[in-house]
Amino acid sequence: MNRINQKLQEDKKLLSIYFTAGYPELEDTVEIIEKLESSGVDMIEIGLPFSDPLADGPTIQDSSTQALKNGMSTEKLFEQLKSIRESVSIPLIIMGYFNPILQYGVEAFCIKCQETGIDGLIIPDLPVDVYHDTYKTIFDSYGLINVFLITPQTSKDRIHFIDSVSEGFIYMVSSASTTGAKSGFGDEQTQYFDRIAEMNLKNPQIVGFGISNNHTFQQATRHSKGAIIGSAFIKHLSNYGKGGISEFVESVIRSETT
Amino acid sequence: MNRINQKLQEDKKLLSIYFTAGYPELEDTVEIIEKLESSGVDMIEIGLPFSDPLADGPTIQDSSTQALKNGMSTEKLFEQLKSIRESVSIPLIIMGYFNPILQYGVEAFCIKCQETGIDGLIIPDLPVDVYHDTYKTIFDSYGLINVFLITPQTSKDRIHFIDSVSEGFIYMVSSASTTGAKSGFGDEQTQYFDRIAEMNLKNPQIVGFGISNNHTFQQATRHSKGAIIGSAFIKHLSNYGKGGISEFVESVIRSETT
Amino acid sequence: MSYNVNEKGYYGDFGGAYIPEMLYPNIEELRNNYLKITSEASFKEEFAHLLKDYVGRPSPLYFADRLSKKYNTKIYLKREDLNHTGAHKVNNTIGQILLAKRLGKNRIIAETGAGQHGVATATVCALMGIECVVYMGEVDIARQAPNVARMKMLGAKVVPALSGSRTLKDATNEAMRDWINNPVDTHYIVGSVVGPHPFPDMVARFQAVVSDEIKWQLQEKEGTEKPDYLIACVGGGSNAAGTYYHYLDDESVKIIAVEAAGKGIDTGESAATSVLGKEGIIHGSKTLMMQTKDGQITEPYSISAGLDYPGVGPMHANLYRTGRAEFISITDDEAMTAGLELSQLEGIIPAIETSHALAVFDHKKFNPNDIIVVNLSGRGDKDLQNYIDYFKL
Amino acid sequence: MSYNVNEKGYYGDFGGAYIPEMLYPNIEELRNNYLKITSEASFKEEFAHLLKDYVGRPSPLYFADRLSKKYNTKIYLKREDLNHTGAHKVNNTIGQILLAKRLGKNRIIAETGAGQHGVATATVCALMGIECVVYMGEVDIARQAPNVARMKMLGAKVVPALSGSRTLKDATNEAMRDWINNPVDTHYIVGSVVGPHPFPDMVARFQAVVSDEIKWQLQEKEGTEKPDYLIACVGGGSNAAGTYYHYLDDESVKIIAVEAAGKGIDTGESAATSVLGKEGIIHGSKTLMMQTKDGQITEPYSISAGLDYPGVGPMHANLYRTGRAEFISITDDEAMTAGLELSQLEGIIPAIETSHALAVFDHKKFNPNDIIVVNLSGRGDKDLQNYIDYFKL
Ligand SMILES: Cc1ncc(COP(=O)(O)O)c(C=O)c1O
Ligand SMILES: Cc1ncc(COP(=O)(O)O)c(C=O)c1O
Repeated sequence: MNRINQKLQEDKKLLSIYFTAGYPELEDTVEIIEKLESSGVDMIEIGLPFSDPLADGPTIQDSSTQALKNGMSTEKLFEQLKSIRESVSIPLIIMGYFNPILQYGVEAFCIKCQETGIDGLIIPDLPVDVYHDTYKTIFDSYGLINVFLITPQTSKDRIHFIDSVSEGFIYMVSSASTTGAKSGFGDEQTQYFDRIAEMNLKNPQIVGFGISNNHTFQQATRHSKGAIIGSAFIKHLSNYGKGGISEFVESVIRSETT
Repeated sequence: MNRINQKLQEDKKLLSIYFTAGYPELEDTVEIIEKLESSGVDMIEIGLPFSDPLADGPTIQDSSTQALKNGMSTEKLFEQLKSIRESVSIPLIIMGYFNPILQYGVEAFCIKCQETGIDGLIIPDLPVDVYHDTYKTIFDSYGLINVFLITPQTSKDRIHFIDSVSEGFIYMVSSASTTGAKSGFGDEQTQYFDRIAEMNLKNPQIVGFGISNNHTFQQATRHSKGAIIGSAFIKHLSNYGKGGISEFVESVIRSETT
Repeated sequence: MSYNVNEKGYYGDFGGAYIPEMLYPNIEELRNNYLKITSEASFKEEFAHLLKDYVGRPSPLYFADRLSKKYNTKIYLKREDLNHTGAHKVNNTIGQILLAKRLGKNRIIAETGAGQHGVATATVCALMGIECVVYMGEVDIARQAPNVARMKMLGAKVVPALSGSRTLKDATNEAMRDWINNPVDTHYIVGSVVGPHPFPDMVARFQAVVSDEIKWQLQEKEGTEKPDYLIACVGGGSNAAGTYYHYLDDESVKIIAVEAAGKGIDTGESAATSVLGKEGIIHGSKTLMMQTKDGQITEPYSISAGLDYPGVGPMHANLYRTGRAEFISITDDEAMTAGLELSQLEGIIPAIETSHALAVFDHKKFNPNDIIVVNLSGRGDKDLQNYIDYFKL
Repeated sequence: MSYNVNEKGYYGDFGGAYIPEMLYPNIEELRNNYLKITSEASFKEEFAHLLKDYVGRPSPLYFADRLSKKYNTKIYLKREDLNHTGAHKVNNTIGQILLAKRLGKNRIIAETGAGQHGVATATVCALMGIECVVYMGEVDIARQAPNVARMKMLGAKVVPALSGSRTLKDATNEAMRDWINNPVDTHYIVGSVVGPHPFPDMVARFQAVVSDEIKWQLQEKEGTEKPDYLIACVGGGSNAAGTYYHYLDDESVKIIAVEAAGKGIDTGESAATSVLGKEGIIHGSKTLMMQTKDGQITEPYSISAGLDYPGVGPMHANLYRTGRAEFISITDDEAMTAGLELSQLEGIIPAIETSHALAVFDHKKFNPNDIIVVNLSGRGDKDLQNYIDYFKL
């Protein structure tokens, strides 16, 4: 069984953290992953940086630009992750735009993921339809789970379709926005979370976008299986470096008030 | 008999000098006229400055601009010339563009000319046809001679017409140009001078434009009654002031090389 | 009563040819030939062909919906801004270059204020492969830089006029001096309905294509050839002459001529010729012009280089004197505001000259059923810097 | 074999909609509605009306006599430079704003490179009274200042794109991000035949008015609808798509697409996408694009802001791969020279983008009887400073 599915069966709200590979320093990737696991994070999204990350806001854009400047590349990332399964056991997901994967070769990329011990992929600009028609069989044959996004604008029908294609979890984008655009949730989000919860989807949902601390983590996971923090963690890295990772994670997991 | 006609009967080549009234200094007008007469000049054209002298080159333009800045005006000129006939007896011609005369009132202007002892007018932008149809009777009744220009481009018929309307002399522009544009004469001019001489016009011709020294004066008057110097004299005034007027005139009248 | 030119080249009291003898042969040649040449079939054909395929005529008669709503009346814009080179000026330069070719001229001179006429002249000279010299006041060279650049790209020589106010009037003087000095091979393409006869009539005839088109375009859109009002700005008066031409003698069509008041009629910094001017001679024509008591031509002022001229064409002087046209003066500020308004209501940035015509709507009330045609004489590309600076955009 | 889009939004191997889920509803709404809406009689009528009376269409098909003589062939210029706002871009923005209104959108965003598309978008937004935000690379803001000024005059907000190469590609990213953040009320007016399906097809259809007119105009002038060659420059490819549209599947009409070689194909400073590009995903479309081995999008270079884009529309990628079109790369220097030549031979100053298309005549010999139509996609007013600096005029 894929590590992602296993993790989803645990009886707890999951915290997943996104960071951009090669940021702040080229060789930080493995250390950050290890520190995240040891701080109690449940799942990690390793960002493969892209020159034109059009679904991302300035924070993640800037980290991608810096990572590329530092020398990060697809080849380099796989090299860094070569022995990652010797030290890390939580699910690892690569999040990257489709073009670098296409240039690497989709199948070659999947093979590498399998070899490395990557459990799944999030490719924001690979639509579910194209995946379903063209790439699903490849992903399947290397045991990779591909994760799809839904947003408050996604129609009911489409959510059901995505649910049917998905085999891990659904990435529930909290509001129609780029990453880091908004922080915190209002009525709109709460209603949206409720609405999805009531759909009784086959896949659990993990909420992303807008989660930055314990308060928003609690809000997001009231009706969902877990939550993903991206921009807030990148900001933390750029402000405090790798040093404070465990403090950051703890502050999210444990409520400060009470 | 008008002083101009009298002068034209003298058995000599006439030298006429143009200068801009009120230049270099506002009150120079009378002194320059007197000095020109005493230096042996036969006839004087007193320029009434105009803001937009479109038949004139830069030298005369600049002198007009300066004269206007100095305060010269139609009223002022007549005031300066009020007693001119107490000291000066050679023919005096006012040369000015039509608009200032029109604003003064053509008849009022003619009356003033007669009172002052002005003998004639040169109005470069009052065409002979308009003069003939509209203004001749007025000029005539105040005994004023209006002088017309011809150029190398003027047709034979038109020269005859101008000759028929003229009652003093014809101002023979040496080449189709603004004042001060060219200096000296070539074959073209000589042929033109010859051609006009052969027409046996009723009015004598005086050549203007391009005369600056004894040599060009000689050339110009070989087949004509006289010549007019304008820009060259203005340049002299601006370089040497009123001081050297008699030297300038002498250098034109007397050949330096035998 | 006709408001058109008579056989002697006059519009009522105004017009004629008050020129130095040195210009007589040039003017005479034109006078003898312009009607003959322009009525030849081959001329008409070539003129029509170039207006269509090169200039892009007919220019649309565009119903300005949002502007009309705002002023509760029916406003049509005659889109001369869409002509090649961006203004009405090219209608005239196409006509004159064809005439010049037929007169055997191989050198062209022109004066320019806003630079539109200079560009239009440089353009037709490039098109015909003829040498081109454009005179432009030093002040205007500075405030209409884009048009100077265009003339250079087109291969024309731009000569700064350094005398007087160093604007349009002085550029015109310089062009006339050039013509005096080059009487045989050179044609002077005058840029407006000014100068000695036959220029005002000739330019008006070339610009008359504007009202010729308005007639059938309005018929198509409103079922009548006749608007209630025609509105145009007046520098020298060529876009206005073109707008009015076929309606001149039909007094049921009201005519509004808009002049530049500059900083205000009474400020001494103005270019509102009809109000401030008196009869006189400027650039070879008897007309209304701004001058001192003494007959010295005054230096005018307008934010708009194309309206910054102390005279007005003799046709317009006559329209003013006879009362055939209503003359309205518009200040710099009013014009700029109207220019911004058109930009933001209709998506059309007008030349500042044109903005003066548009400012009439804040001055005068029209009826909801009035059909009004405004000549949108040019686009504002040349004026962008002025607008930006003025509005601090 | 058809070179047009298929039902799934592909041209051969290229096209599709590779978009984040956040954009799915917007794209889906468009895809479901664009054909329906644009085929409604009321849409067609309003589109045709605005193209005629507002834009000034049909644009002339002008026989360039002196240019033809110089290259000993028959060259027609399709005068998109005469359109309102000065380029072909407005054909598309008129179409899209009418679509956006019918979709109930009340806010418009756009990306722009040369600024022409930004101006054309700001223009139609002013015309309709709709809020407008234009994203423009910081580098392009500097080199196309006149167009920035125009957008501001028109009331649009110009937002500098500060990421990446700070040119067109980055402005497009920013516009897409804006759309992701404003999915309900906002329509994104894409400026070329790029982006996710249905944009390439939709924009091509709006631009197709160009070849539609060429057909009857050529029939009028040459007695045939078919030229021997069609030539257009390719940035994203919209003016080219419009030029080719009705001739795509008629292989007797040869097609030439001109790309910007910048300082030269091999210099690393180039924007010649077809030669230097590989298949990939850019801005939601599978197409040819300039990228590293690793799939990072490369920063392109061209003197011309409108061609300075690392991708090309999927239609053109397919024309390249199938050999239907001949692709020619033109350097900065060649383009500038061709632009000056047209200015001085025909009195038309072209946009630097267009100058690339004109430079083909120095590259390729045509027969004296060949009928060639070049899309004169825009006027050079926005580029004057570049020309002046380049030629030290
Ligand atoms: C756009 C525009 N409109 C109007 C004018 C004023 O000239 P006219 O009165 O001859 O039409 C100019 C002159 O340059 C101009 O460029
Ligand atoms: C005049 C002109 N031509 C061509 C282009 C290139 O765009 P496209 O390839 O979409 O026609 C541009 C882009 O801004 C342009 O302004």
